[in-house]
Amino acid sequence: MPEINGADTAWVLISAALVLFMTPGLAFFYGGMVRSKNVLGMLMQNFFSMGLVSVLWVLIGFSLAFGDDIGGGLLGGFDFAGLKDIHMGTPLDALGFGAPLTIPVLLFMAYQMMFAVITPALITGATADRLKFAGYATFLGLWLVLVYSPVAHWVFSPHGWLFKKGALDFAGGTVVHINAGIAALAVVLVIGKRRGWPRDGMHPHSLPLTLLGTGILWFGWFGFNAGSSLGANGIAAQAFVNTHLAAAAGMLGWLLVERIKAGHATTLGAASGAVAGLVAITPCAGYVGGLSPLVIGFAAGVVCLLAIGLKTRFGYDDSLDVVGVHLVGGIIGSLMVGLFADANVNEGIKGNEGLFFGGGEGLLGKQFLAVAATIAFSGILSYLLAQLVDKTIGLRVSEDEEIEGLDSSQHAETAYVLGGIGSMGSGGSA
Amino acid sequence: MPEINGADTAWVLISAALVLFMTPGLAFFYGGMVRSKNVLGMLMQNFFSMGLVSVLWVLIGFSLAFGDDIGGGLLGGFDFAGLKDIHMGTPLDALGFGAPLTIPVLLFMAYQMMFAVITPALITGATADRLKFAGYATFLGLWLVLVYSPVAHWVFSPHGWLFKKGALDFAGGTVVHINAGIAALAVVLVIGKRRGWPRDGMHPHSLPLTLLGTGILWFGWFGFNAGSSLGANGIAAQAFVNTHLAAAAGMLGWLLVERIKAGHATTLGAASGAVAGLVAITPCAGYVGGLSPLVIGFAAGVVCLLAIGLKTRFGYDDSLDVVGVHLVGGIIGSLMVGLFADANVNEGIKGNEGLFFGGGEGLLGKQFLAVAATIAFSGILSYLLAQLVDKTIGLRVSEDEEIEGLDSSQHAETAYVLGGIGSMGSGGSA
Amino acid sequence: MPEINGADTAWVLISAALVLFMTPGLAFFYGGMVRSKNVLGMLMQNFFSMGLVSVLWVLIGFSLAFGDDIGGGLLGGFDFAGLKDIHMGTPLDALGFGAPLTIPVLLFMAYQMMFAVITPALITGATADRLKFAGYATFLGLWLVLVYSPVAHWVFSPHGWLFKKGALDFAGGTVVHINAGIAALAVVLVIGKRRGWPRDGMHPHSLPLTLLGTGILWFGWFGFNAGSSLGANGIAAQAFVNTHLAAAAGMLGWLLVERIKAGHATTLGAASGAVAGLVAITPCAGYVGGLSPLVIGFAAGVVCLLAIGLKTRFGYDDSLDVVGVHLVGGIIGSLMVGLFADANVNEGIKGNEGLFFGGGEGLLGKQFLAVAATIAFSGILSYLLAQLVDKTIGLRVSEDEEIEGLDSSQHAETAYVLGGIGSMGSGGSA
Amino acid sequence: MKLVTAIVKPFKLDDVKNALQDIGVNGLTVSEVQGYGRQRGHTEVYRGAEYKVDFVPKVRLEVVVGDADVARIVDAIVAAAKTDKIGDGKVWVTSVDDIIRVRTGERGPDAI
Amino acid sequence: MKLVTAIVKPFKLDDVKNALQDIGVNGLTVSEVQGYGRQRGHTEVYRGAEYKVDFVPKVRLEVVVGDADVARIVDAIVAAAKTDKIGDGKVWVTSVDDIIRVRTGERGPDAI
Amino acid sequence: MKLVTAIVKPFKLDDVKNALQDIGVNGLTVSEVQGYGRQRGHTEVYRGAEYKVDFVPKVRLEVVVGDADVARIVDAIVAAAKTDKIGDGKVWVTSVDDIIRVRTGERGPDAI
Ligand SMILES: Nc1ncnc2c1ncn2[C@@H]1O[C@H](COP(=O)(O)OP(=O)(O)O)[C@@H](O)[C@H]1O
Ligand SMILES: Nc1ncnc2c1ncn2[C@@H]1O[C@H](COP(=O)(O)OP(=O)(O)O)[C@@H](O)[C@H]1O
Ligand SMILES: Nc1ncnc2c1ncn2[C@@H]1O[C@H](COP(=O)(O)OP(=O)(O)O)[C@@H](O)[C@H]1O
Repeated sequence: MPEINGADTAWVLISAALVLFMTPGLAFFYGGMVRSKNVLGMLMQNFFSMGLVSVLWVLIGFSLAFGDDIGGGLLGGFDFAGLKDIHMGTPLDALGFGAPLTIPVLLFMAYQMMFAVITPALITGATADRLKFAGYATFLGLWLVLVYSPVAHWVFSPHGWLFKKGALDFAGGTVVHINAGIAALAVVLVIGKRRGWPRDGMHPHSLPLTLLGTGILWFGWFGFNAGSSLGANGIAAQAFVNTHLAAAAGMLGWLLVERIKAGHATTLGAASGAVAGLVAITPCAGYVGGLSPLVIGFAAGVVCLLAIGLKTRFGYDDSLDVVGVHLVGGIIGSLMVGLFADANVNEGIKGNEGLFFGGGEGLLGKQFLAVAATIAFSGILSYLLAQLVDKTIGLRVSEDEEIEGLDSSQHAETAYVLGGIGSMGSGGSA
Repeated sequence: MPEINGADTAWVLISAALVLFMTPGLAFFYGGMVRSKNVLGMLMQNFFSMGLVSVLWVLIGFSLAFGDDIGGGLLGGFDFAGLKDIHMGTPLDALGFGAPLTIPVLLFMAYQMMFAVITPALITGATADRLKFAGYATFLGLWLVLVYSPVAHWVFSPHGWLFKKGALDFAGGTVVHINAGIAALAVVLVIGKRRGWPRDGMHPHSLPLTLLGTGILWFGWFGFNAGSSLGANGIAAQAFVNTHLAAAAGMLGWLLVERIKAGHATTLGAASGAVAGLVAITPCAGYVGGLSPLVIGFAAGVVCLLAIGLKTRFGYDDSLDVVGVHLVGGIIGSLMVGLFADANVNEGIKGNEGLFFGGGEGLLGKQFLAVAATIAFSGILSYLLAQLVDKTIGLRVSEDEEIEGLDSSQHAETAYVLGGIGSMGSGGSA
Repeated sequence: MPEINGADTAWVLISAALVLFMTPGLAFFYGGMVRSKNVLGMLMQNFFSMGLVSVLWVLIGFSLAFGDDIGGGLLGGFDFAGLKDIHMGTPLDALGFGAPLTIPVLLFMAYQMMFAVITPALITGATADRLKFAGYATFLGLWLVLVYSPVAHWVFSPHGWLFKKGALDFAGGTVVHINAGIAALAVVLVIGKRRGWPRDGMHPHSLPLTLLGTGILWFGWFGFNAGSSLGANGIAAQAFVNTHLAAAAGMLGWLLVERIKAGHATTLGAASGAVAGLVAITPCAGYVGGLSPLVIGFAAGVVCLLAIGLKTRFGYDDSLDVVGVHLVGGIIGSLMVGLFADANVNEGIKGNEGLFFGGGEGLLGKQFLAVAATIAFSGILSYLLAQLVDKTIGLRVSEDEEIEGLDSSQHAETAYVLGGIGSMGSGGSA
Repeated sequence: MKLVTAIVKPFKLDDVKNALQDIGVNGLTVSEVQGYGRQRGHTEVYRGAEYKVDFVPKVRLEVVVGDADVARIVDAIVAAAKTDKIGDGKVWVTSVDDIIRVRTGERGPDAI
Repeated sequence: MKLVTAIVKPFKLDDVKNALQDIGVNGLTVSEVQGYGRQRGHTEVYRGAEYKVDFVPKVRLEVVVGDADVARIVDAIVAAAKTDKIGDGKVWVTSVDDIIRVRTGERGPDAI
Repeated sequence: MKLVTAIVKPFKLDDVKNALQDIGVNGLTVSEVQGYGRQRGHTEVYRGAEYKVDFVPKVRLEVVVGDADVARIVDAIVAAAKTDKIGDGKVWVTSVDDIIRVRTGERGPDAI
């Protein structure tokens, strides 16, 4: 009977903590980019996901994603709803992976929970400054259960149809980034642009806050990618190296183009390029080696920056460029797997190598399929959910509330009171 | 002869680092809530604990807490003062736990040191904006040695009377939260209210800073609770899951009541509710399972918010609600152990289960005892120590210093110089 | 054939992540101390090192540092350039250490990469507010390859001449701190003082940001020092304890002198003293025990504060005191090894103990040699490189750009837009 | 010469600035202020308790203009800043004895 | 009409505002300023060195009032802002030619 | 009495303050403002796109002085603030009816 491996458990424990830490990191990354009257609204949308999604995940999400298949590899059943059968005693082979887990199944559930928390949070960058909180909260819950869980089942569950097909996604290029990226586009099409966009500048209110978020994201991403090996082993080390190098190369790629295009290398560019590289390497992390991560990251840095131009061309207000960075970066990475996947790095994929490493177009085709399926499913369903919420509860604030800012209109708070005046509120009735 | 387990050591090493990181997190959590003229004073009080308490811990605190009992399970002796007999060669069974440690005793000492650092720091939230630094520093040192170490001995040391009685406190519900919470009340009663409270608003000067602190605290709490299993094992995984779920449920509980009560869900509410849930789950983390953490966390979120109203009713200025969150949350959690402790989660407690899991009122009674004893001892002694310091060195700043703010009056610094003017200081004599 | 140890791998994986996290921490530590018009310039210089240095490290730096010796223990060869022979299959004894590694060689490379990233970043504190970005980027790349890699080879590589001589540097007292500290002095002598120094005050623009950096640095330093044991073992535990105690004692030492000297204990002093202690303990971390770290840290806190006075006396503008803290602190620590190194802590140094622990002056002499060699080599070469870059690309901004600030002049950005006005930029042409 | 001082809603600043540009004003100074008036401040929630904040963020414009231009400029500001909602603000006019351009030392109307 | 400008200590703003409210002033504008005067600034410590900061944070109030009310209002401000400690501040009065309420276009006293 | 208002470049504040100190001015009030004028704002880059920022940070000084001192003080400010580069700023003078020192209630010149 398989045993829990302490070292693997230690590594996944800290990895899960690191992934959880990414959501506050994302909140600051985004929060620094919005105007000061909307920063709390942004932070709240992200932190709230840590609350609502976590609860929904144990009640139903995990079961739909990793429960026994209800047919066609499309969705899991209710076997694990409310953590039924998920406890300290759960046998390590309960989830049906080829090899039994070497960590407690409960820990695997927790690790996956952190992915579920951050994925919908990614969307909030596109919808910055105009979401009604009640509408957002509703959309968040619905999206997690109806969009995230199924896609996670397809790709991450051994019963999932894409998993079975042999499409590769090491840590969430499709499930996390493409999924959130296309959903972001869908929601933006429903709610429309920010008042004044693109005429007004809407400069980031605190780039140091954005860089703080970047630092936390980079740090946490090691848990996200290297943790996905589910063990403290060589693949974890390789994924660790790939993650870091792709972030570094992404930064350099973005800054290079920015310097050529606009004459300056910016701190926001450094941050954005690093994130683009991290997004692109996510699906590849445990499958590629050597200098491949430099190519993948650099490409992502360059292409994502150029992709951002699309929003002005087509006139959709993807406010903080979730489409440009996560959708485009996720696609780049998912396809790169089809080119750079190397069986010398991960013998598990022998016979399923990338085009440049002895494989044929086979893997590349599967990757295309995975990308297309995720875009189609998530795009359509997210659009419908956004419409539903918008027509009922309402997904966007009124113009007056938007002018006033989300902090005050949605949360009755002020982010910064640095001088003496603002703090002179009086009264107070507990 | 027992051997060090590498995996357990790796997990406790990182856990100790995570717990240390919580103190800066706490500093930002509190620091963001005070007015901008007092933020450095708050940060300093917390960071200073990392300095003074650490040194006192190795010189004497650890020995009083974990040294051989001097009688009645009330206090440890001087065996380990100045790290005597605590080094790389210390036998793993040196502390007298039922089973020998699987990590270096030196590491256990360090892990416990981080708890000693953050516990008195918790108090500073209640006394915000008015502590004289010299007085605070003195109180901090005295409290650590005379209050914290004894209580830690009672509960965490195998020789402690509450430990022997079978009262359960997985990671510090009594030792950390109730202990600090009641001490906070005691000190507040000694120093009195902030000038202008409750008439003036005193809005938080930077809620993003508070949310940063929240993110760090949540992240670090995994080390605090899951690390308390002292190994990379199933109980660590369970404690990890419980910690996260309680935080999530605490957030939802608080926000729900806030929305009903005041019409808005606030970011500070999300942060506060999460912390309330984390506080309550602390004593339960390694003893409960299933959906219990959701119940415990949710209850904490709701009750703590309501408990905050008490300060205005009774007129004590617990400025940042240490009583409402840590004392009340700590009591909730400590009693919940008596209800939800489950031997299927932790076989170590077989025969000592909670009321809902096959046990009788036995455990609940012990928990009541532990709560009462901690409140009585810490409350009285903290009050006397605060009086002593106040009468001698002085524990509170003058009215002029309070108006000027702690940053300038106590530390001769200014927190923020964002425009050009303030930075025009001249001279400078090294 | 040697096997990878999972526990050691888990610990070094997270340690590498912690060390990476230190560079953003350093960015905030420094960034908070500069004026608000230069904060992005500072953050950028640090984050950019995460990009450029990482790429250079895998392309050439690692090979020059850890490749087979090209003679005299002075420099490594090109064996590992472009990660040649560094992959998942690399035998654990490939680097020629006395005992084979117990972690993937790829991971060792990554762990060392993080050291390479932060070392040149340390320099930016001395050159604050006046570096031209293009010049900095060039200097950064040249310095990493021509200065850092050789010194790392001398001390960290088993082929290095200082390593062979038996000079001890557990985690980088010479390679990291003295190396960066003396380079900082050299560059400052080339570029000269900030406009207005020392007449104008130039107060830190955000001490909370500096304290955030301090918290991250302290947290990350556990990975830096305890991770340098390359395993989850007793030495890691000892290094962990030493690191924390030295930071604590450093804080107390600095604050004590500050209080005596200037009448106030400041938050910046607490932060600076802790860092001084951390710097000094770095070379000692795995070699000393007992209360030695308290002595080492305290000494560093006191001496570094006094050493800062030198810059005004001698008139070099070491803006954020890299010389005073890292050079001086690094020297203190490197020499302290010669006094406090204890074979009971680390049997690997039997016969090479410190003066106070049964050794003769032998080790102390070697430490002097290591310090002197590093100062001479790095000082001279850094000076020449700075001159080269200054004469060609230019290393310093124009006076107008300096007055305007680096954020605007170098990166075309504004750090903070807290009110409504600044954000009223118009246009926008993607 | 006159000094025209206007207190307007922050999100109207851009419109006001453009309106003034259009009628040939080529200099002005703005600052952030807090206003108290008929437009009541908002309510904030702090840990379940409600607080009234009396002040509302406003922007303050100062434009020194020649006597002849005062009327046109005041009208332009009023037209651009108007939302017909309470709190739109005030514009007041005071007399300026003299004005100097620092760079050139020019005085009076030429210095504007 | 007159413009009453007052420079007071920040912690007195609330008292001053309430005092003005009590005598029927229903509008004013405040801003944060730094003052230099007889009240010397404080000393700051930066890495063991001491620096003198010359400026002291103050709050600036502007109230446009009818000529008849000037005296009462000035007295109210002075009474409320007084701490008898150096640095209490100044109040000065200047003449206003005209004032317009943006929302309604009302002019003169009615616009106040 | 007169109120001298000056808009100058932030990095010149120290020089201006010292110049005024030297000629015996022992009180003034400064605030941070944003200026729009002939000196064009700078261009910022945001994710590869360029944006024009119209406003330039300036510092605003207010000094109430006796009629006799106006000329000297204006000259001192102009001399100290001058860089001969566009954007050096303006100085304007308005009349003050009365000034009161809060602490003492002194009025007129004595209150300055
Ligand atoms: N008497 C006054 N003196 C100076 N500023 C005033 C005065 N009255 C109003 N203000 C400013 O004008 C702003 C708008 O005034 P308010 O009474 O709220 O609305 P409205 O002008 O539409 O009646 C206030 O926030 C305040 O800044
Ligand atoms: N001549 C002046 N012009 C403008 N503001 C002044 C003048 N003198 C003083 N002030 C303002 O009044 C504040 C208080 O003045 P100060 O001389 O410090 O105390 P006091 O008014 O009690 O004598 C100063 O900080 C400054 O903001
Ligand atoms: N008519 C005006 N009214 C008020 N402030 C003005 C006016 N014209 C210029 N200013 C202020 O003076 C500053 C400098 O003016 P600018 O035209 O840029 O340069 P210069 O004064 O050298 O011609 C501006 O930034 C603005 O703050």
